[in-house]
Amino acid sequence: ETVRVGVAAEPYPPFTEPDASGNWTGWEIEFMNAVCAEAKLDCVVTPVAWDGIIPALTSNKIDAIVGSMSITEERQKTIDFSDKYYNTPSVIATAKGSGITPDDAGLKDKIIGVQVSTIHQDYVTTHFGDVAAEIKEYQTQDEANQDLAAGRVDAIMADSLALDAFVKSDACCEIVGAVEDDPAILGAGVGIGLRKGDDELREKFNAAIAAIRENGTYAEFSKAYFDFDIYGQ
Amino acid sequence: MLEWIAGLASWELLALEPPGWGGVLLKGLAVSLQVAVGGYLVGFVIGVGGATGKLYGGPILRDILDVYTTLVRAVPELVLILLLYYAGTDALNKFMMLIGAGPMDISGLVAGIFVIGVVQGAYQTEVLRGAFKAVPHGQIEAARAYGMSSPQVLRRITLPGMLPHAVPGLSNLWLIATKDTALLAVVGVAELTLVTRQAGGTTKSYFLFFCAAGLLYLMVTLISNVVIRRIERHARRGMPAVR
Amino acid sequence: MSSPQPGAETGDYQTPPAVQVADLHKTFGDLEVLKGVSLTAKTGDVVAIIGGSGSGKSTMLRCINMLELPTQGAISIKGETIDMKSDGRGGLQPANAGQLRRIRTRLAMVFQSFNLWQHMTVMGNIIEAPVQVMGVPRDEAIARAEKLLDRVGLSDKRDVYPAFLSGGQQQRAAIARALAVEPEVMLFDEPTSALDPELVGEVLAVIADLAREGRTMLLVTHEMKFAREVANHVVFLAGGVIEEEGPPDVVYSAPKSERLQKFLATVQ
Amino acid sequence: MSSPQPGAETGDYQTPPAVQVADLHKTFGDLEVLKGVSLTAKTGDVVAIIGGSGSGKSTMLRCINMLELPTQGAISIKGETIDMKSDGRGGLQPANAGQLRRIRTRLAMVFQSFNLWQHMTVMGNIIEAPVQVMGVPRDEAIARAEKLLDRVGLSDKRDVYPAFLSGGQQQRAAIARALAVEPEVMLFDEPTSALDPELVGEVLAVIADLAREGRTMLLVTHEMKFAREVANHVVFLAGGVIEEEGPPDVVYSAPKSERLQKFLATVQ
Amino acid sequence: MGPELRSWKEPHRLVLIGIGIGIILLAAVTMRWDWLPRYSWRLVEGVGTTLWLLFLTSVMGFMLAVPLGIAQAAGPWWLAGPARAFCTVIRGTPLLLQLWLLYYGLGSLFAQYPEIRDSWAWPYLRSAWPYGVLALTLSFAGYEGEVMRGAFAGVPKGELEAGRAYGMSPWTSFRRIWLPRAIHRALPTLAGETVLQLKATPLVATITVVDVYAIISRVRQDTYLTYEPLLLLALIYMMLTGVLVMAFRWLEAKVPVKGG
Ligand SMILES: Nc1ncnc2c1ncn2[C@@H]1O[C@H](COP(=O)(O)OP(=O)(O)OP(=O)(O)O)[C@@H](O)[C@H]1O
Ligand SMILES: Nc1ncnc2c1ncn2[C@@H]1O[C@H](COP(=O)(O)OP(=O)(O)OP(=O)(O)O)[C@@H](O)[C@H]1O
Ligand SMILES: [Mg+2]
Ligand SMILES: [Mg+2]
Repeated sequence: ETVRVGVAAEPYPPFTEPDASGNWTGWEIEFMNAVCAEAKLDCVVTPVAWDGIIPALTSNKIDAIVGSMSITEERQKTIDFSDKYYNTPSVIATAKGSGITPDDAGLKDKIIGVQVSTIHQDYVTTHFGDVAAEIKEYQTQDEANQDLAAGRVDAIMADSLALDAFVKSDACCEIVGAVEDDPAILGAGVGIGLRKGDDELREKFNAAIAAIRENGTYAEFSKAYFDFDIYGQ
Repeated sequence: MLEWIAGLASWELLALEPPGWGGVLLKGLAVSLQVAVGGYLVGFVIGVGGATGKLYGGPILRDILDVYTTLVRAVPELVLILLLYYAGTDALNKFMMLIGAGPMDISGLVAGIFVIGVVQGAYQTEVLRGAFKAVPHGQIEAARAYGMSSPQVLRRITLPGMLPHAVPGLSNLWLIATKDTALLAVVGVAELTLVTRQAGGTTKSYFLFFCAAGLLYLMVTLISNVVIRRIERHARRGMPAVR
Repeated sequence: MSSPQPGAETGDYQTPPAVQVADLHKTFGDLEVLKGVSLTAKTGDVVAIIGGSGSGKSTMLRCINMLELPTQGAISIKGETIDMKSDGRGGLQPANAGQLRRIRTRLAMVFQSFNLWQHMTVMGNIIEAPVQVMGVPRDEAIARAEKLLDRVGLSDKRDVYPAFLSGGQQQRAAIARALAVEPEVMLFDEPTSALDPELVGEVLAVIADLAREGRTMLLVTHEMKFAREVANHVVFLAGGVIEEEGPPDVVYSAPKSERLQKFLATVQ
Repeated sequence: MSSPQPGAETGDYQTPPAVQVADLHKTFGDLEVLKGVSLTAKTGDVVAIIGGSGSGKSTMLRCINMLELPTQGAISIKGETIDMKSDGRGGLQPANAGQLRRIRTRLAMVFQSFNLWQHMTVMGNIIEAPVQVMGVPRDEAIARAEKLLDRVGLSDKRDVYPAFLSGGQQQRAAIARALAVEPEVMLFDEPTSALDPELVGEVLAVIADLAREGRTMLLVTHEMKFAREVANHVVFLAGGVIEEEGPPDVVYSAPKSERLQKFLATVQ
Repeated sequence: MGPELRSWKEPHRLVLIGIGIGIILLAAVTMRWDWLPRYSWRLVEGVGTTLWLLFLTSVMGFMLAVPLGIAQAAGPWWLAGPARAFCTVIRGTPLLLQLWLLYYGLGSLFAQYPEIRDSWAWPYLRSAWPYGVLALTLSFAGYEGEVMRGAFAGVPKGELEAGRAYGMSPWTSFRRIWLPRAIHRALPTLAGETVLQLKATPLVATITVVDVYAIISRVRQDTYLTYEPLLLLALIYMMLTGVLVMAFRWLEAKVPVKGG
């Protein structure tokens, strides 16, 4: 049985990225391979632009999405999700030595940058919307990072992984810490997106995710990418 | 932060063979051009028909064409392509199933050419309508008086007569067509803009790849311009220059 | 100089008239330009249409080949009536595009404003209709066009675009274009307005020739002398109707209507 | 009907000539259209320019207000010579745009092809130059334009766009447009080509009036009778030069050059 | 054919209107719209931003396009050349790239200099709006300059000569004859270009300007709904376009054209 797995055609390192000869690599690709092997499914990677990935799923052009999709209640009205397969904390980064703390007092009258339509945007709007001077929305995380470096925003909030890579590559900035958790917004982690009602496939994936956590495969391929357990609590 | 611009120096990323991305960009350009040419031609056929229909057709045809040009020009192309490709093929397949035939798989490329054609058709209809109106009415009357049929009048008098007025608008649309192909990324067609973003995102050398893609687009434009100028010089042959 | 009056001798009263206009009405918006015009031209007739500016001369000529759609009335060419049907808004429209096209190839028109095709050279203008509409081979059309250009004295301008011609040269090119289709009926709208007397004489000779060949001609003109010399029938249009008509000698020397008397008085 | 010959009586020999053209040459590519034309028109003169089609009449008129740049020669209006300098390619060009503009406001031209502004109504066409160039208040310009429209018989067409006018109506609108600027010198390129005899008579009367007011007129025409009646000086253009000139009586009744004799023969 | 506007009450129009209403009703009943109230105010704000951006950039762009067009149609080579080069580069490269070069390229260069960072202009230079307006204006000017070039060159020579013959200064003849005639000829194309400009505005979302498109993307990401937000977006743009097209129609009809 062939399962067409959609990934976002735009690179999202270190999770999914193509090389010049068209091969897809990254942590999520390895995760997918492991899960499919475990569930005895024949998976093929099908890149689809992020904008068209949901219609591609609902109109049967692909069968599953492995694309760092956070599981939220709102989204569950439209598509189904497997169990979570990773979950990372959200942190705030600022220019080095800014003295900003990741709370209401620290972010008062500051300009905060976030990537549009992420759980981080929701969080910032809900928790800092009243105190911040302005919340700027970026299409990609990369652009938000650049504007932090250029001094056009005072702080950015994002996934710890994304910001970790950024502060390591650019000396301008530092991570000042994680924000207070809010499960209602920050969600229950990232899951595989599935067509509503495709329960058989979801069961298979859930079982496989549990199995690779169990038998150590998950830890094995993650080692090359992260020096901590990305699965979270 | 200026690693953006600094990235410009990594020329080796543009090599034609992997791990260089040059070959990928060129292949993307070829796909873009294929879609652009196909879509533009489809659009031209629709445009000529639409413009004549709007000018000389009956009231019902004119209204339907008005709805078409207004709708298609109004709705963002991204929405159109999502609707036509996903919802359209979905509906088509349900219909095929209903009549007992197997599902049909429409390739993204064909769908892309179709969608770009439909969009271009609407714009070209308007450009051509304006140009048709600029042809002195007497010229068309003379042709009718000599017994030319409507297609003949169109082919021999109106089209060449309106060409000088249509060329600027049509050339704009051609250039837009070359860049509108970027939308096909949504249905998974690996055209120039998508591969550029992939290359930039993977290597982090956004600036380098966007400049490279910009240059490729610019080259297409420059070559097109040579052709367009030639067409225009030919089209304006009977008109004294204004100064 | 005086020309023969061809229609009078050669008219064949058995064959149907070359052009027959019956009760023609034409309205532009609120303006009723033609209020019931009837006219018959036999084969070989040369009919001159005279009348004041804005009296509807051009409109009438343009109605005959349906460039202007009549509000009411009927038009027959060589006995064949152009099929028309109501357009639902109180006017008429052609009912049979093929028939209209066929009839139009037997008519040729010289326009008041020439209407040369600007994107073609003089030669291109002349051979266009023969080659594209009547299927004359290109070489033959060119050979014939060269003779016509010679006849109107434009040989040296054959490869020039209309925008670079003098007014008279444009008019002569337009006449050559009309002659090239060898029409049975010719409609001339002020064919000599931009011509000097020398050329008016030439055109007159050409028209007389054509009449002798049995072609029928309707010409709008405001040169009374020209009308008198070339026509065998004169029609005076005023107030949307034919106020008076008849052989030129009669019309000119003994005008009955007061209007025509006034009109002619300014000329003598 | 006969008009006065105004220039002859009112010409003042002390004041500079209204229009003076000296040794005018004009070449289009290889075609030398004018080969040295000189002409003087005194204030109040009415000069008729006659000649065959393509002989360069329009070109000469267009050179006088610099719409066509002469290859060589000098032009003065009311004693003021238009400054020209070499364009470096064997031709001339105006040296002083302000001067040229000022001179042009004292000239008015009626074009052979009318050249009405298609995006303005008849009224708009007429008041355009007075309001925009000469700063006449709009109301006043409209009032004056209404009188002019009356004079040319176009009052009912004041709010119509040129495309919907008959040929003669367009020509009359063009004449009204020229009159509206109250020019000292008027250049008419075949002002009666699209007019019927009745209106030709009207225009003739208008021109005679204008001459009596002391305006100078140059008119290209191919209506010999018209030229004879209205002009006090006739110029015959042929082969790129003035072949013959003089008072109409002399020129018409005793033409000296063979060419003119032939040209006139076709008219009588 | 006159420019008369026919009534919407003609039978075939009623049928068309009926079909339209039917489609809307069908969509309203069978699809999910529960998210709409939560976003409605933001959508209104987004439409406002889009419209203001469109108005500002097309008016300024057109004002640039006129000199660009005339320079190419009739200017001396040292004006025509740069004008042509400008139009070529603008039309030849994707707008997105131009936008990014201005905002991320030029904009971050400014940030390098403390003098600029401390000046009064920094609050403006650090926001995205001016860059978006600039890029869209230049883009419109580039495309429209090309259209105006053709329109200027197409005005009948005789009518310009008539202007000159009546002593009009180049400026008067330009303002009264050449420009209005050219605009009139260019109107149908201009209408199309303005609609294109409307649809180009969403690109500013990539540099943090929040227009209606950005709001809709937000809805899509929040809910993972495919068609509903897009259909609403289509409807919004359709209404905006309808207004634009009608405005241009009205302008066009002001000067009747024979046989049009
Ligand atoms: N722009 C041009 N380019 C090339 N040749 C031209 C141009 N304008 C006029 N000519 C030529 O110059 C000659 C004189 O033209 P012009 O218009 O002055 O004649 P005209 O005496 O006014 O004739 P008509 O009585 O027919 O109007 C003609 O042979 C014409 O073809
Ligand atoms: N398309 C049109 N729309 C409205 N009115 C028109 C149209 N064409 C002509 N007319 C009007 O109809 C009347 C007759 O025009 P027509 O051209 O037949 O006159 P004409 O007898 O040929 O005059 P002329 O000798 O001046 O050419 C005129 O008053 C004119 O303004
Ligand atoms: Mg007429
Ligand atoms: Mg002339």
